[in-house]
Amino acid sequence: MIDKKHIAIIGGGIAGQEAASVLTGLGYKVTILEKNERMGGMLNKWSKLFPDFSSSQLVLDAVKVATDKNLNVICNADIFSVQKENGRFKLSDNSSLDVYADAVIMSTGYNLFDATLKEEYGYGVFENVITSADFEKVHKSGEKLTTADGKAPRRVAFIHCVGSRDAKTGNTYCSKVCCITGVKQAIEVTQMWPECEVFNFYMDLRLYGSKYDALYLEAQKHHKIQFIRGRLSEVSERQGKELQLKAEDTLQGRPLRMKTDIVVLLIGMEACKQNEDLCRDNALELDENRFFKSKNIYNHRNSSTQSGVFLAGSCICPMSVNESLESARSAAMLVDKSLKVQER
Amino acid sequence: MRTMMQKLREDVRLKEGLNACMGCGICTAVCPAAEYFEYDPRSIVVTVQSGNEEKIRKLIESDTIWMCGQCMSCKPRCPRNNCPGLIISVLRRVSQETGAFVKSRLGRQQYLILKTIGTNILETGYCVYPASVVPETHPEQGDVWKWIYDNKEAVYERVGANLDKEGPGAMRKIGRENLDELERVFAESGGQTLFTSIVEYSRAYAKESGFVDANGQPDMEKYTDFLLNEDNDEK
Amino acid sequence: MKNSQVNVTKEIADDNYFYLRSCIRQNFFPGAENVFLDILKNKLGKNIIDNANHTSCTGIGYHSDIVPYETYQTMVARQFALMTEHGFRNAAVSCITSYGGYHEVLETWKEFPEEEAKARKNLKNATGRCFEIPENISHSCDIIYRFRHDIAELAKYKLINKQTGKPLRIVDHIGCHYAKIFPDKGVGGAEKNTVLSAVVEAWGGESVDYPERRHCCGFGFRHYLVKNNRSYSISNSKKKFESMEPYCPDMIVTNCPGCNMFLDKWQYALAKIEGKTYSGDKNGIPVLSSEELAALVLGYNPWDIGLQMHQVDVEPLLEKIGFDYNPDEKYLDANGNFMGKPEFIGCLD
Amino acid sequence: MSQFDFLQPKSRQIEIEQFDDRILTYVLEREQSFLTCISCGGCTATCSAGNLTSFNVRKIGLSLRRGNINDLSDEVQKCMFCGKCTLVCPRDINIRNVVLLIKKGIAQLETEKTL
Amino acid sequence: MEALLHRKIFRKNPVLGYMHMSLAFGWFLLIVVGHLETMIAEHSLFVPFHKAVFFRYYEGFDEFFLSGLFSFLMDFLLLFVLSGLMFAIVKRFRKKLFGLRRTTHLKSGDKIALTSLWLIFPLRLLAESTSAAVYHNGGFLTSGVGAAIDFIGNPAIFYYPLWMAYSLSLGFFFVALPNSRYMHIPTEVVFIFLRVAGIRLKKQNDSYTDVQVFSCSRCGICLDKCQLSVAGIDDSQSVYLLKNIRNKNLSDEKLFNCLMCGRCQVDCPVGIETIELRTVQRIESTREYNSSYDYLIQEVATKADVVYFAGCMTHLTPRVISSMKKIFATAEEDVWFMDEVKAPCCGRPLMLAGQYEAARKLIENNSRMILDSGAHTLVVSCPICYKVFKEDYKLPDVEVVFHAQYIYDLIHSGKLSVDTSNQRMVYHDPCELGRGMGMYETPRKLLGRIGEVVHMKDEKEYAFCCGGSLGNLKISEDKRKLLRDQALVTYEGFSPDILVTACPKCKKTFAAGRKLKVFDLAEIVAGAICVDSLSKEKEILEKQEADCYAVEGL
Repeated sequence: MIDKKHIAIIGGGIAGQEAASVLTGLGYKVTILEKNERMGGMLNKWSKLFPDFSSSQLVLDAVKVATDKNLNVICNADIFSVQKENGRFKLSDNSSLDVYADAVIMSTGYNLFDATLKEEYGYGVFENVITSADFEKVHKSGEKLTTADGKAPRRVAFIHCVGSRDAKTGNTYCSKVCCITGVKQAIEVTQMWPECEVFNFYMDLRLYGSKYDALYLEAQKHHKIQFIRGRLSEVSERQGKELQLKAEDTLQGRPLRMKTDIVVLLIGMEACKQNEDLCRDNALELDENRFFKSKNIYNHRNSSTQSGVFLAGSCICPMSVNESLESARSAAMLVDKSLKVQER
Repeated sequence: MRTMMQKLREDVRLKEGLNACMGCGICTAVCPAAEYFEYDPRSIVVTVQSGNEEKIRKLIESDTIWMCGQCMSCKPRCPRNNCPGLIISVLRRVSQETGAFVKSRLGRQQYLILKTIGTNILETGYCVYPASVVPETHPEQGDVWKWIYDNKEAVYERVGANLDKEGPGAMRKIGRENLDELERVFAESGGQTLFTSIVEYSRAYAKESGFVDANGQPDMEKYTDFLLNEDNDEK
Repeated sequence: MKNSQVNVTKEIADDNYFYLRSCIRQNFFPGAENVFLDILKNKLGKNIIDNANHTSCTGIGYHSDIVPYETYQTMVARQFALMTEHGFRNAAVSCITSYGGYHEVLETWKEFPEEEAKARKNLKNATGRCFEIPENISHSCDIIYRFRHDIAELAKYKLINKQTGKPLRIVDHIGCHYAKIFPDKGVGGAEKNTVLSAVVEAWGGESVDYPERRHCCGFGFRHYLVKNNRSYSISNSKKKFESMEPYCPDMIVTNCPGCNMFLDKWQYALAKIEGKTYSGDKNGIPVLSSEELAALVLGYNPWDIGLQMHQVDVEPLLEKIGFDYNPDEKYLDANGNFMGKPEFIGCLD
Repeated sequence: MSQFDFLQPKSRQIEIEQFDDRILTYVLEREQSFLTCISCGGCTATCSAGNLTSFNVRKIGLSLRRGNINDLSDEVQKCMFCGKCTLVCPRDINIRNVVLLIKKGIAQLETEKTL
Repeated sequence: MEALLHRKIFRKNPVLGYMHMSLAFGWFLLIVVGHLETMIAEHSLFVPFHKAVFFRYYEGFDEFFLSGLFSFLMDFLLLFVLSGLMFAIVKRFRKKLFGLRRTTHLKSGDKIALTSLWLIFPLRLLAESTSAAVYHNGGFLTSGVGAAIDFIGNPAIFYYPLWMAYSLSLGFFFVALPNSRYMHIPTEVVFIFLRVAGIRLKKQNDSYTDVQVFSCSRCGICLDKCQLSVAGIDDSQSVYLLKNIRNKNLSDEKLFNCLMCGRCQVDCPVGIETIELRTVQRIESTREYNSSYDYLIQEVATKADVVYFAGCMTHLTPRVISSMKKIFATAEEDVWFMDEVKAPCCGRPLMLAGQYEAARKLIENNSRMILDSGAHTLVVSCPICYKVFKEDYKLPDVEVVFHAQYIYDLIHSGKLSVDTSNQRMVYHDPCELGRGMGMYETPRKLLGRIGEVVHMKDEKEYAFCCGGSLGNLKISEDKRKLLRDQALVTYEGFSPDILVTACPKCKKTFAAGRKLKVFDLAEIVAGAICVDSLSKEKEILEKQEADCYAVEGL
């Protein structure tokens, strides 16, 4: 009796929507609970996708769930409690909203690292220090990236691993997508300003995905982007809001100082703060990085530690767009499988 | 025979200072010494982390470990919560305990520091003492310091200090009973052993290098002169 | 920096301090320590004790590696024992090296209790003394920071250029061991430390940021102690001066006695070597500690607090503030007799 | 001021602004493949000359990029042109030609003071 | 004679050969026969040159001895030349018919000369024909054409203008000649004479280089032989090199963009030493910055009968080394592996880059090592090394042997026995070994003992370069791959089981193409060593091991 079963999806980003369309396709009744006013999640903030510079809108349009009699979308629903009652799940938000479901998919996504926590990089203090998310905003608006006083930058420095792989910020894991984002955005800067010199400061270039390394090669070959292996130590402001960077050129074993007009911090992904609330009234657990813990990371990656609650997308760990979508589809299939088993 | 690594590990500061280094270079980037010397704290940490006996032995015999200025600017930046400055302290300690320090020019200077700061501590209870800041050897202290030095009593008295006098106050004379306690602390906690180690290895090195008096004993005055003038290779 | 994002709130005891002196400060700026005690006792009405039995913490020896860590821990334990014996739980530390050292030792004891046990045993065997862990360890600049508004209320002068009416442009230098070893032990943390800038602003001055603000003054322990090594020291100070030069600071304020001395003396040495100052005049940029600055705004006689012991002349600064002082008393001894004067003051002839 | 003879401040910090990029430009105009170096060190590992003396091909590339012409002109002399580096380079960089161009560029700089 | 006939051109393409022969040889005969004719007509051994050339202009009505025969002969020769000319014109526009894919580009001097050259003979025909019409002194051709002219109008009107035009075109040609490719006509004769006399290029520019440079007719035969064309490189071939040297505008980019494979030299009709000429230019170009290699220190040599020098490249093909070791061990040779741990490069790659002086330093260092070892034989397994050891090292009493030869001798003397198989092998001639050192047969004989070596058209001196050549410092890796694939595709066409070569660089280059399994011949031999000898090898190894233990006291 599939059509009687109701599945609640927390989070209406691309993973939530993808899972919803698979499940409605299978005949389930689905409710998406989105905490923001509009669907689409973090991808709304992104302009172009790596590695081929497709517009993020293409993905957003593709995942947009068709109106379906079985689909109910509730925006501004900030769920803070998931409880199991009589074999069903009760989801509640701060207002009087209560949703009952036979299964729940968590697709709460991720938060961006708050770059102000990395004080020595001066985000929020120096106007010409921006984050990768700020850069996307500029790019999406169709404007060109300029310094705070509207000038064309002569030099831009991208800083990798901001809020990732850093015990000082409490995030010791790798956010995985920032390296390729750094390469992509560096190319975009040279596309905006062909005369601009672009430097990327990295520790390891973790270009793990298909065709990512080709983009790196392209960045070097055709865009003359320079990669310096060394973690940025500090940013300070000189007169005229020009920035000064300190890093080690580790391949030479010498400290390096550089002036630059703009610094772009490639901020990492963090687990959503709400995840903690969502774990409170059930058996859900978080892993050491505060993402949802899978039952096991190999063959039960989409299963949470609470039976009946499934995980999709970057609430499990940092993921790229395509990984997130794949994860969502497999979560949906798992829901289907487990409800059918229950039925029997 | 304990290995170098075992000796290093005995010092609790190695545990505090070394978690796991990923070689990002953030320490070198901010290091005041790296800017002026052929010096790279990152590579020191990597060497210690490697646990390679031969490399560590070479390291503690080298000038490199003596280049750190102990400012600890590396500490707040390390993404892995390491502290290269602390690791270097441990290396220096082992270098002095094993006598490796006499094999490098900068290491040998420990004898000079012992003779100045060590003597100050034990004899006056202060690390720095006005009478030992001699203007001739401290030209950068300038004319004002020379004036103070020449008029110590009057100047210190004028600004309310209690130079070399009983009772509390700035630059007061630290009483014998306190100095005795200090000496006993040094004897009890290994400070004296380290002093002896530095002196003995330096004497042996002085003798080996031909700084001997008429009786064939190490001539430490000549050796001190040698150390004071032993110059930077790069000059 | 006003708009610091991360506020490290640090606990600073508000009374009953056991004063721990600094070797370098006593040596070069003894007046600063005296006036600090005087301000606390007589202006702010606090209880602070200056004990005759405490010695150097041997931190300079420790960081120049002739004093092993066990010995250093035991020496620190002895200071704590004196505190305990006098019934004090709050330390007021004059020296930044000691300040960092005390925290380092406490941190080690927290991580490795066996080290504390060893230190207790060593101390007991050597001196028969026992100690309790202090409740609070604050640096003198912390205490000034804590009472900055009280001092501002009592102040006779503001850090304002009397002629132009504009705030004095003041750059700060924080001693490395104040917050770099333990960022949560410094007001504002290691990166955007506010302990001095807040003081400067509370007293009417303008705190000016400069790129190398966080860079070390270049003391480097063994790098200064051995004459042949001093190029390290001066080079790093020079780096700081070059970085602050474009901002035309009226003065430098520091919390560390060593930095205070080096930033003062290296300006002179650089002028001798390179024929250049970084102040736009021949005198150089005056360098004051937070104690001296507090004394100035409170109107203490500059010669009582030892400002004549600075190589860079402070008189131009006094003029800017419009300070009422008697230049003729500068070189008079306690009895009003002339005690000779330095051949040369300032940096350039 | 002989009393200050111990004071010889000289920074070894790399200042990107002060790069002497004349040789780099000369090389890049003629051998674009150098742009794609990822400093993996494969060249240094296989180098015949590096086996005999302290010669580091990877660092040649870095010195070139960082404009350390002094380091370059001494170091580049050590190369034996055997071509093993080119054979192992994962980015197919024509390292032999890069070295040839550096040698040529430096020789021209020395004789003509321009490039 | 060679200068006129150029048998190599015939070999390249008979039509092209005929073209050049008819023009060069035909014209030559026209001059000789014409001179003879004039001599007979004038009854004098010394006739003015112009008289002979313009004989028909002067020759009036007089009949003389054999005049009929001469008329016929002269007309026949003219026809011969004209036929060649026709081909030449066709070639300009339809080069494929001549087996040429590319021809050289002309410059203005060439164009004037070429136009004059093309005009000379038709004008001569017309002029002589008018003469024939006027004086009735022509042979079968001229009188025929003369009759036609007579039919059109009064030949006397055309008479002077045509002779004038003919002499003008002749004049133009000789004036344009020094500035054109046709300079080769006079220079080549000198060059061929000198070459036959055994004179060769030195390592610097001198008058002999000039002679060679000016001997180039820019026929363009080298263009097609050059594999670089496959990769779209068409401005650095030998013909352009010579042109650039002549015009003093040779750039490094062109100078060093050559594989130095020698394919062009094989086919050059004039026999210009293209590779040596280029080497000289490279030496000149890099003279300023030869390295001193001060850091080289003399390592201690080990005494042995045989020294094995694997070379830099072989160290990247460890299978070749292990095969050589196996062969040495099986044959029980007393061998010192000189560069097993470290040794300088042989110096050849430096020479290819023009740095002969620098290479000297490496050669000295290596020579001393080899001589110190007291060996009588030096075995090398890399043709790049082989060439330099053989040609540039002075190693008295040491025989430098390429591993193919050395292994062949081992087998021949019974020290090594190999099994045969029916493997079909294509053998790739490495440039440095084949064209470079002339060693074609030994590897084939050696491989022939083990399997079947497929015979191909493009082999031996016509073999392809693998594309990996160290001679080219400019070509990108992508382009190298095109050259490699050209060779590989050809070899694949013979459907061999394996591809065998005798050069580690060729081996690595081909292996990366992943079309055929590639082996060095040492690997083939090592893999074919008889079981008998294998057990012997095992015995030896065990004995060596036992000795080791004995020494270490275990």
